[in-house]
Amino acid sequence: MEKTNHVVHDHYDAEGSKIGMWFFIFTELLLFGVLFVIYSVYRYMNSDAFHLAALELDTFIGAVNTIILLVSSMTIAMSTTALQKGNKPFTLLLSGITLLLGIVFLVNKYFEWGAKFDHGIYPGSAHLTETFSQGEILFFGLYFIMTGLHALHIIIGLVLISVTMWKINSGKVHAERAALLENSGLYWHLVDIIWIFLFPLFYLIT
Amino acid sequence: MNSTSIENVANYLKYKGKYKGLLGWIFSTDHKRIGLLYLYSMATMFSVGVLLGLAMKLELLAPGKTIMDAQSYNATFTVHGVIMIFMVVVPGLPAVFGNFLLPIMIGAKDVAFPKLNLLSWWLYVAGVFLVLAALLFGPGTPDTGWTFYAPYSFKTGTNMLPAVFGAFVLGFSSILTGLNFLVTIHRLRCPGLKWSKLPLFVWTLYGTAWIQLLATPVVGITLVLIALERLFGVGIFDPAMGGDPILYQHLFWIYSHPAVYIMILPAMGAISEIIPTFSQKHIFGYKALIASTMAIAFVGYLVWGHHMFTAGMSGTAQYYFSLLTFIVAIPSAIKVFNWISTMYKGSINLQTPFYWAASFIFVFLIGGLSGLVLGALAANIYVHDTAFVVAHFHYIVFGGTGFAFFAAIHYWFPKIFGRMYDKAWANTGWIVFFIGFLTLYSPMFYLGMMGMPRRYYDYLQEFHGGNILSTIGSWVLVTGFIIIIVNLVRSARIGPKAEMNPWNGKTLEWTVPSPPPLENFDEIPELGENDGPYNY
Amino acid sequence: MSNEKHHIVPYRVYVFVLLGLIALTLLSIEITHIDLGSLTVAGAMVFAAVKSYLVLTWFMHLKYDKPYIVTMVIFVFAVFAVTIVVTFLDYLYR
Amino acid sequence: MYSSEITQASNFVKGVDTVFLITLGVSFFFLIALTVVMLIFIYKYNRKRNPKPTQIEGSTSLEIVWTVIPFLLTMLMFYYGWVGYKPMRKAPSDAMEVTVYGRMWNFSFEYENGKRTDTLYLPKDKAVKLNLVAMDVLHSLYIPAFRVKQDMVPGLENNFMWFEPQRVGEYELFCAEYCGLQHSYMYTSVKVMEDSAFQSWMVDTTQVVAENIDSPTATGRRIMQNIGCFACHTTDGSKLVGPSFKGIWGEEVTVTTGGKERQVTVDEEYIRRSIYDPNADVVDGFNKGLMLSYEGQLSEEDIENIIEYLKTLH
Ligand code: HEA
Ligand code: HEA
Ligand code: HEC
Ligand code: CUA
Ligand SMILES: [Cu+2]
Repeated sequence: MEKTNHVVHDHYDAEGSKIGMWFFIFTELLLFGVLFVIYSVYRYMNSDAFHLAALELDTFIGAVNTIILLVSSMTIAMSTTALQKGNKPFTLLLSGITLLLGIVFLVNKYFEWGAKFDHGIYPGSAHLTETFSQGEILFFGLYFIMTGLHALHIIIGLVLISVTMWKINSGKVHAERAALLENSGLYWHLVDIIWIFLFPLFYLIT
Repeated sequence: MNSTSIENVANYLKYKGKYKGLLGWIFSTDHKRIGLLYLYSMATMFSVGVLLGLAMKLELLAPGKTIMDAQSYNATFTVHGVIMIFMVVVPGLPAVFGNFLLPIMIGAKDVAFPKLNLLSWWLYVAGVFLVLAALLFGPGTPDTGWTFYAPYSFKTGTNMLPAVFGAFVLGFSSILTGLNFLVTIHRLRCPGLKWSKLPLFVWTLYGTAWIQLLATPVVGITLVLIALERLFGVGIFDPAMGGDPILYQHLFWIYSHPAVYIMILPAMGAISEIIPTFSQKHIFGYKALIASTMAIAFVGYLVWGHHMFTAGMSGTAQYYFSLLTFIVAIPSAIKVFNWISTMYKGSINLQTPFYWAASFIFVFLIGGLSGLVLGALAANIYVHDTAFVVAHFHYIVFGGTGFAFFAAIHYWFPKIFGRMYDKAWANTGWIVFFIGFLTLYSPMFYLGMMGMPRRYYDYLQEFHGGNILSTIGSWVLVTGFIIIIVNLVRSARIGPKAEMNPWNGKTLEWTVPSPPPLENFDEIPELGENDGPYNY
Repeated sequence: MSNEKHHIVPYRVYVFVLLGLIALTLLSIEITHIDLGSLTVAGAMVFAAVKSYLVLTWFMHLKYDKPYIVTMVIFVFAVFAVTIVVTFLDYLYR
Repeated sequence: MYSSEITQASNFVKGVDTVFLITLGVSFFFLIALTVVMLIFIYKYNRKRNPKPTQIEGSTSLEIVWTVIPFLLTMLMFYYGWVGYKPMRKAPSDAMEVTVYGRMWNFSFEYENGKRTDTLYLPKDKAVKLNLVAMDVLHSLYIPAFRVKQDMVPGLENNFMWFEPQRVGEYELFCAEYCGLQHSYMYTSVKVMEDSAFQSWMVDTTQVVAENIDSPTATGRRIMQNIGCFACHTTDGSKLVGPSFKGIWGEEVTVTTGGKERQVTVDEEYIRRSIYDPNADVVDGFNKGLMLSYEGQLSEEDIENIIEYLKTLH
């Protein structure tokens, strides 16, 4: 920008930006980590209620979403390979698939949440606070917060991937400068890992 | 750079970029300008905090109402705490001196991500404004204390949302600064500058950055939960819905205890630079100082429960937390011993920065040792949440970080502004400040031992004496503060020009002109076998 | 710095990893139908841990990264684990 | 704290003061020793006296010495800290039990025989166990003279503290956890009496009964005093947290019910609702959620007495 003193400031440091991304991922891990701490504490304190409440969630939708995310993780990982091999259209195709799968995931989530809302299960709802036990209220509170925050991360990931695709398309990201794609990939895998834990905690362990 | 004379080099204060004037600063990605932006914005917030502190002392001058009512008092210590912790001492030395010096000290032209660095400052400002919005608009200033303990924090009728959200944004800014520093230290060290040759200030920034990275998100999400609780009544910390208020305290302190080491580590780093320079001597126990920095950073992560000894934790947890609290004190002790040993057989140049550093050691000792009293279970039960704790943390936060900050500003002032301050006034300011400090906070130890609880708007007659003394101390302190600030501000504009290396320091920042040119180095320096930050 | 060689991972490696992940997912769903009592949580967590190990090493390329990055990742997970354990020192013994 | 008056006020004083003295002793030793050494160095190795520094990079043996010695000392402090604290966690099974209710912003104490007070009366030389119940937010029961403090956490089971008063007298009792507006006024006192005096105080319900017979008004007042209504309400027309009770009977007030404003006249029905379900009708100009329901705390009879009392406040 204002670096007019003719110093070329464009040092490209792939490893630097990679570890930068990793540091960011560490932060994110701890962010979700806290919610996992809360979850485990309350599960420990109300194990029966958590058991009951988990029955309300649909394992099938959860499993489908898991697989969607896993596949999308693979495609974004592959797109790096494609980029390194210099195959631009295939790179775009693969990251496009990731994008699409991410959106499908969100749509699924939307219907899942919608169904819960229709049953009157949402934070602070009268139905929830009056008819459910304390442990169940906590379970659903955590369910909405954790999957909500995860969904927010999916959205951020989607934006990141879109930007990357834009830059691949315009040639700013290419085999020699693949850091942006790799970093979006890393971020997307983080989102995947978090879901890998969310899925059993909310849908499986009943 | 096309000129060799220091006068004509476009130094970082003068160069013209795309924007002019103020815009040239607030859109600059130059790490030095960003450092100064932090300095100015922090100094502003700091002054607000100081005024609030004075107001509290005035209120406590006598029992009953003095200048404000209970609601205002509660709001005052909350805002005072939030400003001082989240806006002043947590960003503190890393954001100002870290930004300014880290790249120069490791022989780099800038930090790894200059734009991210600017973004951090913007986020900082945004956070500040959010918190201020909580004061000015809405149903009343937050009154929960800086700890935001549940369930009061979602029961109070005051304007919590912007305050909590502001603290969250400030946390985010802190994370990004930490991330930036980590990558910078990993990737941008100049050739020959091995890890084992890094200046200790850089090492402390490294340790601090890790804590920022791993602890800050914890408080971030916890505060978001408080906000969600207020908005939707999720129930996470609400005992009426099965939530556990003690869990909130765990999460809050998982961040806020490491945060106290975020505050003190860079301060210790600055002291580790100043003492060798003014003793003209190699630092004593370089490796031990690095090891203790890392030990503080790591063990400091695991002792949070000592803030909760009376909260209703299990006995096992109390046992464990008390034990580790004592363990984490040891690396601090090692540091003190090494600093004092560095003076041994040195050639001590008694200058203002050294006075500050030596008095830092003294007040840090008092603060730290009173921390040991608090760490002992039985003693803690007695003085927890009393004025004793208030004395402890002012001694160590303000005495530690604050004194180190002043030491640092007097040490690096000639480098930063290219001018020298008036030394006689600087020394006068220091002594007045030091006396005021002792008068202000020492009585609080006594009050705490007599059993006066903290966050008390009003108190019983028996606590009167100590409070009067303390209030008088606050006026002396502020007199000292004004002398110092006026001297520095004046000198930054009209002081005599400073040399490149007025103190004969050995770290890399003393090899570039004062003030440094835009990209610090014409050529990236290279360190030989025998060069090092402390090789006098 | 910018010339560091990148290891190019063949596509099929990713496919294998994905198949492994999906298999593990299905397996973990199956296993919850068996009542393991208190071990259910532990079991599910073991599956999740193995799955994230796969994602970390292959998808996130840790296998090909420099050792110090791997060390840092392990360190962060360790810090998190210790945090949980320490928190539970309170809840387990209340 | 070491004034002889309060030193033996409870069985915990000794343990706490011991660890205090040990840590303070070690602290003062290091503080003075290190400061003196530092001053000597500054004097002796001043540039004027010692213009040429001698380079020393460190010493492993010294590092070990000053790691090990502080380590041992801290372990000593830790040990005494734990030893002094440990007995506080386990109340003797024959302890006399008192239930303490903490609410914004007063304490009330309920004895085994149902007697309720706003001051804590205790017999000397007898273990007491205080069962702590927080009604709204966190509070903390702190008796400096006894060296005890325990947070009162809403919803926490088995929230208690115990001690044995060992000296007759009156001591301060503070709320030590910040709990909002009047936190600093949330204090009362502990009165320790000889056992015999305590026993007769305890069974002495005559006074209450007598008042009950002649005047429900006085009883109402006493109930309100003990349960702490006056922390938020005055009888002189000034406004605290809640509206003043002055002239409340028969008054027209504007309240918000379920989001809608309406006018009501204060009658028995309204007062009862205000006490059992305070958030149903929120008085204009005051905040919802501050006053909590007293259902289960105040009986129908208590409420009637309160109403009688409120009627008298013109
Ligand atoms: C910069 C910030 C900072 C630092 C560095 C510290 C350092 C320490 N703190 Fe402090 N602390 C705070 C800031 C800080 N603290 C704040 C802000 C609070 C209050 C929060 C609130 O409630 O609002 C607090 C509260 C607090 C409590 C809770 C009090 C309570 O509410 O009940 C405790 C309890 O253990 C404690 C202990 C310690 C200890 C043991 C250290 C140790 O790290 C100190 C180590 C240093 C030394 C020991 C001195 C050097 C030693 C020697 C020279 C040799 C001799 C030594 C030995 C023999 C070991 N602190
Ligand atoms: C950095 C932290 C910091 C600093 C500097 C101060 C400064 C002051 N504080 Fe403190 N204070 C806190 C952090 C701090 N405070 C916290 C966290 C709480 C707890 C809040 C709560 O309970 O929630 C608290 C609470 C607190 C109370 C207790 C409230 C109560 O419990 O009832 C009181 C009472 O008088 C008080 C007084 C003062 C006074 C008079 C000053 C000052 O006015 C003294 C004047 C200071 C100076 C003249 C200069 C100091 C210089 C520096 C620190 C470095 C400069 C740095 C830059 C310019 C960037 N403060
Ligand atoms: C924590 C503070 C607090 C305490 C303690 C408290 N109140 Fe209140 N009270 C309020 C507030 C605030 C209001 C107004 C808002 C509302 O109506 O809920 C109120 C309203 C009332 C009203 C309606 C007043 C009017 O003018 O219409 C009555 C009657 C009342 N309280 C009785 C009591 C009694 C009896 C007690 C004790 C047993 C008590 N309160 C204890 C805070 C308190
Ligand atoms: Cu109750 Cu403070
Ligand atoms: Cu702490």
